Amino acid sequence: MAAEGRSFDMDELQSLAALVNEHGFTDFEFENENIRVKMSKAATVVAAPPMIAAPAAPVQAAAAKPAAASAPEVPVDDDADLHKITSPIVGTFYRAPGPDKPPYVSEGAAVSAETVVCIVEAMKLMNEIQAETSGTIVKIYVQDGQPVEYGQPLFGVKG
Amino acid sequence: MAAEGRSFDMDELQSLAALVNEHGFTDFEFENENIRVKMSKAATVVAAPPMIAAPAAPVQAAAAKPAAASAPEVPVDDDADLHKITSPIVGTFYRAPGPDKPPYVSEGAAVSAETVVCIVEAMKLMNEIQAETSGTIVKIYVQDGQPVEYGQPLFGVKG
Amino acid sequence: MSRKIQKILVANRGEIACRIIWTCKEMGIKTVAVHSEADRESLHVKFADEAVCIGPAPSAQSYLNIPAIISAAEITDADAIHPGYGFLAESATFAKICEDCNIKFIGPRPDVIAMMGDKVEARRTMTAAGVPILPGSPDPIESAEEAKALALKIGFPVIIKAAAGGGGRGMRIVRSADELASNLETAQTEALAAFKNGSVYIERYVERPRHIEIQVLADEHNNVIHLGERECTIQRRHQKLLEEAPSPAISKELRDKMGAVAVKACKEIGYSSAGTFEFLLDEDDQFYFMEMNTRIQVEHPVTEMVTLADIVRNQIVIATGKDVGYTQDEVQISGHSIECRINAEDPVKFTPSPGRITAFNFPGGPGVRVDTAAYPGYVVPPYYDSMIAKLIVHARTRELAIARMERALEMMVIEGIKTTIPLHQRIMADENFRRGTFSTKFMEEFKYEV
Amino acid sequence: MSRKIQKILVANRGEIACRIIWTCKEMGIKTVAVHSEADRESLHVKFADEAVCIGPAPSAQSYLNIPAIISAAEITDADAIHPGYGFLAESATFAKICEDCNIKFIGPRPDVIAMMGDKVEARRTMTAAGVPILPGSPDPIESAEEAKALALKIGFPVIIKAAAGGGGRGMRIVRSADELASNLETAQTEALAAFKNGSVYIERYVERPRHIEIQVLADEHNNVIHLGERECTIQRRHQKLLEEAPSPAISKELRDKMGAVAVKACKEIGYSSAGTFEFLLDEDDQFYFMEMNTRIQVEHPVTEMVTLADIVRNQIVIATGKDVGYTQDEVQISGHSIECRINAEDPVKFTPSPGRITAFNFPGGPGVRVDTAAYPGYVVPPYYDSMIAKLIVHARTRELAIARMERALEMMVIEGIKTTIPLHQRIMADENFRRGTFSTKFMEEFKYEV
Repeated sequence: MAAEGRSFDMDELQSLAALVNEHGFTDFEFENENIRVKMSKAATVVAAPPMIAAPAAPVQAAAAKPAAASAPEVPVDDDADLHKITSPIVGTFYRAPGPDKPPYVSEGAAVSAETVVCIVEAMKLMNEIQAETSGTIVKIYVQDGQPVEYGQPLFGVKG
Repeated sequence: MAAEGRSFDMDELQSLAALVNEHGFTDFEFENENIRVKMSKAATVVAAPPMIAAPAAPVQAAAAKPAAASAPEVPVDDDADLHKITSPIVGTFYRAPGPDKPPYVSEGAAVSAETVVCIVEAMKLMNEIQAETSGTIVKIYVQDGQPVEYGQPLFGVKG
Repeated sequence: MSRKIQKILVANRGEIACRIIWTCKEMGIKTVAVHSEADRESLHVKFADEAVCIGPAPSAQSYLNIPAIISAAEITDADAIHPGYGFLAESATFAKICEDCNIKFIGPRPDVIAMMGDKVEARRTMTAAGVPILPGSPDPIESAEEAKALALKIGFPVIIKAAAGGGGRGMRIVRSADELASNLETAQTEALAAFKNGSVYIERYVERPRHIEIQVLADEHNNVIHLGERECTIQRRHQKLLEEAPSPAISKELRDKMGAVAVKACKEIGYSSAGTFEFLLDEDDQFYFMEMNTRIQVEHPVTEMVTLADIVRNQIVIATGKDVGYTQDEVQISGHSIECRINAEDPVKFTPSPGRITAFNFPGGPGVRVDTAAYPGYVVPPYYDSMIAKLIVHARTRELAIARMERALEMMVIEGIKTTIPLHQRIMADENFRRGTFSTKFMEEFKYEV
Repeated sequence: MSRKIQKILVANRGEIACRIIWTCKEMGIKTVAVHSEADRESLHVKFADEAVCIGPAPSAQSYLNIPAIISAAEITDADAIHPGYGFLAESATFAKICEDCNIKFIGPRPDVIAMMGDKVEARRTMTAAGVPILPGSPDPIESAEEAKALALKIGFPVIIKAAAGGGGRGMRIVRSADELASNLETAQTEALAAFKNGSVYIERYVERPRHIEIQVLADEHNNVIHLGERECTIQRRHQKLLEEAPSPAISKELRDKMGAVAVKACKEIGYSSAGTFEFLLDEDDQFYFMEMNTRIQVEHPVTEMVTLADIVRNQIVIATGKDVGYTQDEVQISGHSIECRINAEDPVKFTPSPGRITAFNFPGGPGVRVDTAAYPGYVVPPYYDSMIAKLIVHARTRELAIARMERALEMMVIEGIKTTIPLHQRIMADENFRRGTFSTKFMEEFKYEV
């Protein structure tokens, strides 16, 4: 509880900070009914990586989710400046409403928030995915018919 | 083998150094019939301590060997400038040749290499320990009758 | 009917997901891990052959998200789903959807799950199958005469409980017929005052019950065996803290008797897969059905240790339509096993302690097993169950198993978060625990001294 | 006579020192670790109650330094010393000095150690005790007639060996009497040329021998039991790589027979403590004594897994003068166990690979045991044996144990140094290994394919 008349108790915070320092933590979070504290530090030396083997066999869906199944790495994102439209569900990605139909969008297409950009099929249901942003499609990350997981980037959009 | 006309092979050493760096070793020793190499580095961040509990019960001989049984720490040596006479054997430390006799040396005593400074009793044998250095005794680290381990500092000597 | 299972999607997280993946590896079956965004760095994700992110951290949107899990099975061509425990493991709906999508649900049929999930229906079915049920009236008692007749029939002591209530109000323990009428009146008055409903009912009161469960294995061809009992009496607020096999309270005769009851019931309801019958055991060796768990239990390892069974393997073999593979005679109970649940919790206050594990020493040596998804550097997320590891020991006798557990708890050094290791160390040292003389009241009576 | 053992000095390092300390903890016995300067950060030092540095890194000045070890026991008031294996474990001198210093040496009497350490004496004693020995002449053969008479007596095939030699020179395998005379002459000529000594001798030749050992437990009251056999055939240059219990080559009858021979021999020589009889087994189930190890073996865990014995505990109990504590009838062999020795070595060239272990994943789950003194960050010193861990599995059958070992080897991730894990993975996949049809020639015939 904060001392009278203050919005927080400096002593408490100082003892927390001392604890974090003493143990050399790089991340520290604490939460109870009264307070929530988060402290982070850049580690000057990277600790030994988590002692894990990468998956033994290349995964079938590997192409669809490179970051998910491989060892923890900081992925280099060449498209860091782009807004990503991500898949809100797990399923199969389709660029067009049907096999003989033209794709909803292609590179260079202008989209607004309501523009349908693709379909993700899940449990036999065709789910239309909207852009939820406006701009120009500059990248398409997923091949037609490829499986996608939750949160997987589908399109890169320049605002 | 060193390259012709040189006392060592710089390329070999550089590749060793690169190996040590690459693997982040803080200590590296290598020896074969041709060469002996030792490389050390101060770790910039102490890695998570080896995941070990300190000994559950304080050890009987604990006073005699503070560094041996506790978690790895860099001990602060206030006497870093002193030369240490260490015990060459495991046993019981005696300052005098008999219970009613005066100690071999006391603080302030001048010693030479052959000066007997104490006895370490091991397996009922009284082993006279020589100073093996010359100078003035300025510290005595061990109490009379106390057990000592191999390499334990007994006396601090100022040259 | 025999089906091929070549790839299993594990619809769970944490240690049980790892546990299932280990057995799949041993069987040469490919695995698909599903995970929330919070579990990207989990061991189950790393050791599976494939992994699919199925949603954000909250369980409702990930581990309980049926369409996402089914879709994950479809895009990875998994032909079966193992639900583990918790989450969707006892969802008849999920099992039915799997069936409809032509994905084998590794567990019993949906109708059996549904039946056992309904307490009234389960009680009725079990009674019909000859399984003893705690005597009592589920219907309200109106008069002192009715109460007396019932109490004499079920035997003293009895407990009067408020139909609408809980928390001790409107509750009376009655040890003789003389005390019944007055207690009934008090209970009704209290119930009315507390819950605005004076209805009460009467049930046999078990003074110091133990919680004993029987592990069964049943295949689709009505072969059923049991693997003996587990002692699960030590609980806190109905959460098991540690379990043992065998129980120090169970004789060979009682084990055979309880096992036979469970096996017979399985045959009558056409159960298939692994399952657990939970019983209340009184001090006179009478046992009463409480519920059936139609899934793998957290505490299954203690049974594995003393029988050498691999219960996850049994489940998968049964799911392919094959025979369970052993006869009752081949089941031998060897030695004694104890499991301590290591939770990321304050060992005194039981408040959760999520965060980064900075050091993790894995105890090894004879008779020590650890089931965990944690590792040094792992961050225990705040979204899920607090259990981070199960520490299991096996030794020739209960006394040796306790000594081994004490050694293993000392060696299991976890830093960075608080855990229940110190609590288990104090339970191991407790005289009642060591004697094996405890009831479900153990934790209420237990003093945690720091 | 019963003695109290309250504090044990462990005169060893690495995994076996930890192993001994674990059991001492379970028995409530205090421990003293001794260590060289190179082993300050070792686990055995950290988990012992006390630790004493006994010398610099080289073994001769530390782990083989008898005065330092005895002094360490004296300054810490240890009342017993456990020698582990290697170093001083089979030094009769050390055992005698312990005795003289009134410190209980945990092992057999010094005279028994000395007798078994002398091959000629051991062979003589065992023959007298009715233990079968490989038939042959330790004395040189002079004439073709003498050779023929002997060969006919011991049976073909026989091997002619140079008395002074080794490395195949002056060595001839003879499969019939016809071939004997000419081969004898050639062998004598070769031996003379190679070693300037034409003496040769003849022994039964075992085409495809297996190396089988019997674990015995004997107390000071002449109670002796055996815990069955271990299969130790897979060796490289007489170094065991992996071991199993039971052996796929041993029937119940043969086990009982070999066990009975070992038990009888122990009784006749007044053996006490744990011990191991090493036998050569031929393809006709004939077995021949090779040597007796009067200490705990590296591979003792496979026996512990299938019998639930704690052999270190047995040794300590016997050392207190108590009875061994079980009868032969109480020893049951359950399931199958395999141990892989994980060495810090190149898995193809077997060159040592000391250094810092940067990552170390400890495999868990059902039926997996790890005995190790290593941990993430541990530096494997270059001064000692390269074995850094023993990975042991237990399952219902040999086939399931192999599958479990494959899973455990995959999960046992060690980074920073090279290990023999990939070698063991290839052995597990080898058809001859899987069939159990192998001899001591396995590694010569084995192709390591990368």
